[in-house]
Amino acid sequence: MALDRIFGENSMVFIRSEQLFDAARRNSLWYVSFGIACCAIEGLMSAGGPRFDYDRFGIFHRGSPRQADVMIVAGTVNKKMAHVVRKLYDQMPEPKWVIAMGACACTGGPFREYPNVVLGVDQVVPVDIYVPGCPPRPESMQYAFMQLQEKISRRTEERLAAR
Amino acid sequence: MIWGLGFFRAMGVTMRNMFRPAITVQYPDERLVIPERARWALVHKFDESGRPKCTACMICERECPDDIIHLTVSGDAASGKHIDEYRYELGACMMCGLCVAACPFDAIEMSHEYELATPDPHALVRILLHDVDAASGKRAKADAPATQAALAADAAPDAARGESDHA
Amino acid sequence: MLPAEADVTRWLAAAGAAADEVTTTTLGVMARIEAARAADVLATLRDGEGDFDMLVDLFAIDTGEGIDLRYHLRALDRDEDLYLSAYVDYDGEAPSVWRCYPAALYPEREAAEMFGMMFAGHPNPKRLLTTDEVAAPLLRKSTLIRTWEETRRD
Amino acid sequence: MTDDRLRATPDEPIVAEGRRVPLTSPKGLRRVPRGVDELATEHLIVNMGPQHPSTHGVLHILLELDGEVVMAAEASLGYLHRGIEKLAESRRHHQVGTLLDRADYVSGIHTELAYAMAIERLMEIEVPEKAHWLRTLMGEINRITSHVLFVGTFGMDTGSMPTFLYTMREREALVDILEAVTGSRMMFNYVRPGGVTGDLPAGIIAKLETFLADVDMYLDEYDVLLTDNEIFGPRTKGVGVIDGTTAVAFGMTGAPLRATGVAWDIRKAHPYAAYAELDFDVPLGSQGDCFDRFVVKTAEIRESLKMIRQLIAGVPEGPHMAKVPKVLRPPAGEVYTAVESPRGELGIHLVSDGSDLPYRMRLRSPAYYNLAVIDEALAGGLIADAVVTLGSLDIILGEIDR
Repeated sequence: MALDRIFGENSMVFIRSEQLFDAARRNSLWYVSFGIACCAIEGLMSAGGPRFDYDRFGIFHRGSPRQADVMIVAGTVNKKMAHVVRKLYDQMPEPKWVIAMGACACTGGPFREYPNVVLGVDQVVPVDIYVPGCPPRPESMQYAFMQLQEKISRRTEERLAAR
Repeated sequence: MIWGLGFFRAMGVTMRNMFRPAITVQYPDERLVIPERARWALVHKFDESGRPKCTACMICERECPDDIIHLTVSGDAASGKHIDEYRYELGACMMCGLCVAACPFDAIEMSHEYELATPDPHALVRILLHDVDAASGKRAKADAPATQAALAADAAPDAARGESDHA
Repeated sequence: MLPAEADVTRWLAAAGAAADEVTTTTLGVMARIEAARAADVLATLRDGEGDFDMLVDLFAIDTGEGIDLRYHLRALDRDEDLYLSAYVDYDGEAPSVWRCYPAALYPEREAAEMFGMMFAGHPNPKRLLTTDEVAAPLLRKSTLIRTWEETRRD
Repeated sequence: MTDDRLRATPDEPIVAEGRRVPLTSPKGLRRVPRGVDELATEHLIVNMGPQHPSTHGVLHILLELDGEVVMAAEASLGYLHRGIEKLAESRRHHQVGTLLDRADYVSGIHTELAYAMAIERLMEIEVPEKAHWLRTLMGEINRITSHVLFVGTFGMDTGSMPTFLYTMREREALVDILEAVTGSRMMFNYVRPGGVTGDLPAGIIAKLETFLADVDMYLDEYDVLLTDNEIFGPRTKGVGVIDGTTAVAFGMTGAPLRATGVAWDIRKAHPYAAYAELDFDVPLGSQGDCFDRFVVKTAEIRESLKMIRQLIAGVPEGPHMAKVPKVLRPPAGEVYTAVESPRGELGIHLVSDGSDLPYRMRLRSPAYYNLAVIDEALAGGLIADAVVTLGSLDIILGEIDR
């Protein structure tokens, strides 16, 4: 950030701008619509539909990972899919977050005994929020986004406290 | 039909929907009523004295299709079982309800707790019971009068002392 | 609906598949054919008197000694189902039937990959469902699934 | 610079600005145009998916394009392969349903039903009438949830976002009913060998009746938005035509087959559950194009509503579960049972060796066979039509990859 060069490391302006950016990030989390399996119906379609309505939170879906901040991994990741997940994650601009939705993305879920299935998407990409459930309710996903917002603001506070 | 009329008919549909009540649930402020049968995270049932009703019969562990329930039990059926740990892998549970249906002692149930999101991967494994004595299906019934008698016996000296204090 | 066993024997004889056993079980009418001649037999059943115009399903069963290929045929007009069974050795070979039943294109690739066998004459004999990272034929009984210890996360 | 390049012929090396372009370019790739008269185009391989909003999951299609025209297409499956058939071999019979729910995840009741019927036929279990009735009712409700999801997503494929939002409203109303009855919004685990897990809770019929009172009006609105729309019609009519012979040869079932005019519906051909007592029609198409497939599906929604109204009128009394042993051990043998899922003929081929685990469970998934035709159907069309054709087949990757 260039402002710290002008105003010094611990200036008011520097702190405030970072908080401002995080507030902006927190309130417009755009997710890449990347539905893999069953959870996509609940977490992306129902939750994005009129009844649960992600847009109330400033959460909106993008078709392209290059315009997204959050990746919802909604479904079982197997060995063939793992490369794709990683590739999509690498394309997303920083800062980026990953929500592992459902039992399959958290741990492999009901299919974890099958040798072709990856034991949780956190073996492929770093995961910020885990959402158990098979599939989680749309509200659970909105709760997950609230948790993510909390995590983002907590990170700012921690960074500020460490300074 | 005149070409272009479809546009106006479709706008009519939009207009009609403008006057229908909104179905959006304003989630954190208002919540849907979860139906009675809804199945979310597994929890234990406790009796009046706060002891778990689980008898460590291991039927739920055997019944689970995904092997997510694991009990570590010490002691044997004769002297009474002791549950060291009731390990429940929430992160892998698919909430099918087969364990609850199979439980012969009505000791577990699927709760309505659906806000399960967590940033902590360790929270995906829950230790539901830790270092408690297992209830015994037979003993619970047989013990009931004895326990009452013991409670009465416990109460009696207090009462006696109370009287003596007063006196 | 079940076709008459005598009819099935006659249709198979027309295909030149001699001494095939035709049985009726809870499944329906099942005939055992020689795997090497599967393509000819199915072509005759489709174009000849049998008129089985639809391949409902093609899959394999690991019997412990070899692979049991199953062809599930249906004559849509008469509503008759016929099951054919053909034995193939592990790592063996069966002819592809995609020329008479293009429905077999995917299931043959799947069976080849999942059971470790070959379909001769398949136009696109690639893996269908997995990548090369998964070496073992997954649906064979000898391929084991993970145990709880392997799936455990701490 | 351009003059040099345009005059270049394959025989003479092209030297542009002192840099020699090697003659041995990769096969199929030409580096420079060879003159305006024969402006060369090359075939382009485009990857569609596995992350693509209109592949309805994680399907990966390789399209060979000549300009905008699709020359060849090849589907690449397996991005959701999670071994349902293999894992079923280590699950006891009453546990297999949990896996099958996740195979066809928008219509789980049908998959569960097919498996329960297989066990019942092997073990010769007599299912009570009430259970048949409940299975049919829940199956039809589930069919509508699946079909309205198709209408919504197909609307999105053809460029109409509002339909999706309106269909989700109807879907939510029905999902609420399914949740109240079965306990879950999508993964029901409701139909078991011998019957169903629970009777209707109080107040559900009334809820269903309020839904039925309004739904016809909503369906008419979908017709205004899509079926009679002047953009939707040309976008789908004559696109992705699959004739009856091709459809049968590729083993297609369900709405894509009926759109070609072949009347094949398991509910009519081999009535299961309570379908024998119900009065319903099987809608048929004639052209076999995307529009027919769409119209057949929307007509099926109306037929399902008709069935639900009949079912509500005749509630039988009695138990909802037959007496079945706790551990199901069907005798050794094989059985094939099929149900008409929203996507077509969904069959379970069960091989039992007499133990409490299935020896081999084969899921004959309708979308798997319906999808195979895209290599034929996409070739020769435009790339924009590829999305529409794929959407009209209504695939669910969960049951294709299993």
